[in-house]
Amino acid sequence: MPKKVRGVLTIREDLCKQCGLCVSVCPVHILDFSKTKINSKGYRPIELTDPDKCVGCAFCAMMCPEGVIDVYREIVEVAE
Amino acid sequence: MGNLQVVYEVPKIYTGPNHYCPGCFHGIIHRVIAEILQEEGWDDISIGIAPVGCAVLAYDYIDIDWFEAPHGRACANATGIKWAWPDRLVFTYQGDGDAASIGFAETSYAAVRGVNITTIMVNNAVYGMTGGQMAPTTLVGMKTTTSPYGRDPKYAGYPVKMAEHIAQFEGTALSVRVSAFDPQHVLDMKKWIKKAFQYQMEGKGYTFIEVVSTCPTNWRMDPVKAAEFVKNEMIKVYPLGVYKDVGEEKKEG
Amino acid sequence: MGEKVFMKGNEALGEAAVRSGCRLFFGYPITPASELAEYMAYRLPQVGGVFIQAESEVAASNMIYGAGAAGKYAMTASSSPGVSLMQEAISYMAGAEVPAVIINLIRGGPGLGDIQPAQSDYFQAVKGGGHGDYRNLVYAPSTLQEAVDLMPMLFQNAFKYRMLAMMVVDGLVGQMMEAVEFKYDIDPDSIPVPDWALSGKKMHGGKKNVNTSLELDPNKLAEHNFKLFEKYQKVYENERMFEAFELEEPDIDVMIVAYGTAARIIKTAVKNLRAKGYKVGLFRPITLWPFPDKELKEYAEKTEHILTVEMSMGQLIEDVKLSIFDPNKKYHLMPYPGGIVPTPKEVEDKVIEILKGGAK
Amino acid sequence: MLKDVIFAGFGGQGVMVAGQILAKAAMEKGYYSTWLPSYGPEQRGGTANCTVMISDEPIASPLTHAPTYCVIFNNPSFQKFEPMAREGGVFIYNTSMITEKPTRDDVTYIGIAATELAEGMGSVKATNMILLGALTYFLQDVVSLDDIIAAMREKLGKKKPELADLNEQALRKGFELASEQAKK
Repeated sequence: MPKKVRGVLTIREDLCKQCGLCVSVCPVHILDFSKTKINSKGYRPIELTDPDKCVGCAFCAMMCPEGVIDVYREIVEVAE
Repeated sequence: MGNLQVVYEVPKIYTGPNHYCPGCFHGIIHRVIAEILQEEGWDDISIGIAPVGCAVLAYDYIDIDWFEAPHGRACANATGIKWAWPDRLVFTYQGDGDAASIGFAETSYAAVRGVNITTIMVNNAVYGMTGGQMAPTTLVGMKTTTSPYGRDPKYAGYPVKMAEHIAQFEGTALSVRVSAFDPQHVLDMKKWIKKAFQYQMEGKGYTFIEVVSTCPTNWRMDPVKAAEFVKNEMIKVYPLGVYKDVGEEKKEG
Repeated sequence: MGEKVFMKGNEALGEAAVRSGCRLFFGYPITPASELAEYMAYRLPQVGGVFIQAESEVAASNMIYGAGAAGKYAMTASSSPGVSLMQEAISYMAGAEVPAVIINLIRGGPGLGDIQPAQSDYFQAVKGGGHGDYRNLVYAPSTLQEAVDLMPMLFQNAFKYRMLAMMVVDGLVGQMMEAVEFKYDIDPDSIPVPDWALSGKKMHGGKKNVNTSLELDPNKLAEHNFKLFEKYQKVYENERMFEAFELEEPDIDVMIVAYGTAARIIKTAVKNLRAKGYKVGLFRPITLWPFPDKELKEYAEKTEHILTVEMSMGQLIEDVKLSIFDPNKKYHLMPYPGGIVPTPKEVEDKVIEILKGGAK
Repeated sequence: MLKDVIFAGFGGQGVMVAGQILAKAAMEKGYYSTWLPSYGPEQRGGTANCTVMISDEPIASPLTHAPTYCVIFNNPSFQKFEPMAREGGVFIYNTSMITEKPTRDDVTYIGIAATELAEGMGSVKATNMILLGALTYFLQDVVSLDDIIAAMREKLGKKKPELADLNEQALRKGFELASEQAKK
């Protein structure tokens, strides 16, 4: 089976202030504000719209003022 | 499933949640400073000087020793701290109003004396905490609450360019203007702040990092628009770059 | 004119200064006084005035020092840490007899403290925060309307006596909104330029004017000090202001002494206590210097208990005791430091406790 | 007559402006009114509250230790003001943001999912107007809903005319919901 690198994010939703800087820099456009959740600060936290597409570039984490995001990578097998 | 490999983890010494407005670069800059201090193991020997202004509570957000300065006096306080502990990493974290207006003399004199400290000055062209008044760095024509008709040079003069100003002093080892409007510039900022701290640890003299930043709240922009404003407008007036770098040439004995 | 406007305190103070004939404002941002500067930045250009944002409070106060020496109405406004920085100019202006107006919206201290309403700069304002022997005129209005009504007097008395007039209020007055009425609108062109002003020799008969606080000859400096204090004596005789609230009866159970915001709140407590049958009244100094000491002493004759309520740790009470100068009275203090504002309920409870004999 | 009202929430939720509109409307009706803010140091997201007093005689103290009317936007404010609320008073709170549950039986609670309703109407910014509309139901002996709408239009209409209609709709919605809940 072919392998690929996939990014995995840890998102601390309660720290998110919905500023959108991460959303604006994501190269694969898979970050957006939650449609369903409101955190205790009253913001709609970010979430991944398509986790499989994450490349683990950490651009989002670089831009996050609140330290919401940790970024990891894993090797996954993909079906052709 | 393969093993997870760390790409980026928020430094443990960056302790939130912070009080900054959504999208404010203060959080990014704090986080980057925390990354450097943690990675280099300097957090145990660092003393930060917090300013008056939005970053007045900076001492709550990075887990090191902190001093809270009177408005504008951070570099004077830092001078005292540094001479009490010459081998510690001492840095001031200030806004533009703090470092370039009420503290213009203190900031300049840190450079004049070549005090072996680092200043990180966050330039967002307004007084944020007090509600968006004109700052020394406000762009000509820019509307603020104390320049409601736009900054008029007849009364308010012209933007103060601190990185250039500080570069002229012989005591300055490094004077750089950076920004944080995209990931590349965040990494660049990290590189230069780290270099400033290294120079300080090597005893090279005064190091000054100006970060061109945003104020989404007082600019009345959403954070992404504010970052674009930095990229498209602010850095025309405040060009990014290295204004002085003594490199290896100057080392104290 | 005369219309009621719903305004924020800081803006109303700014408008009052404009209508008093002031066209020069020099300021530096600080919470909770920034809106006053903001209002002046917006308003003064409309009436041919000048707003300058100084690089610091040290500079702002030295700008009013210059403008006052030039014979024009000038004002700055700040809050406690900023006013500490202004002590240089304040002392120099006293020495050089330069008039100007400073508004201090006091916040909790010492140091950076907080940004909540306080009265802890009482000593700084009335006993002198700067060096040397001097006095400032210090007005402490209790409501926004009173602050607005007093404003022309600050400028006029500053110029009449050639001294600094200071208004001490707090963030509560500055930040609060209520209806105010402006009963005056003074044309700055109608205000004469004094003959001592630095205005160019030809304005005052060809003889040069020098404005200085320097006097190297100790005998002459001593003489200057005596002269200043003769002036201050005149101010003391003419300018003491106070309000006696519910103090008509010959016998009063408890007399409360308070000024500014604390006094405003205490009026509610007095009303509530009166409704319960307690003979309680309020003595409210409006000028903190000159302090209405004779009047306070007269009212103190009516009672055994004097309760001082202040948003500080016991500053006003020193002048209260000094004025009454009677060790047989019972003096009580309710200090509210740190930016805490008294509530009527707390004061009511304290008065009842005093009358039950529980309080010391 | 003395009406004492507290509006409390995070900075940026429109807590302050809701209080200003009420105080202004009362002044226009010939009452004495005061509006007193209390801020944290933050520009956004910090706790903020304001006290509005309305009376037919001059207001001495602009502060209250036991507000009769509370309009609460978030959890910390709920925790702070619920114990202080005056017996027999009205406690209006935003259930979109507040997970706390009422604990007193001597206060009338009006819970409204104001943030979600406002989002549904087109802008989360109208949250404060929904809650103010709900409060207005209980203050009709002083100001009518029309008085509040007029004051809102004067306060916000100039700067953001596009929001004025939405805000009016929000005020009406809040008023309606409060009247339904109050009748239960």
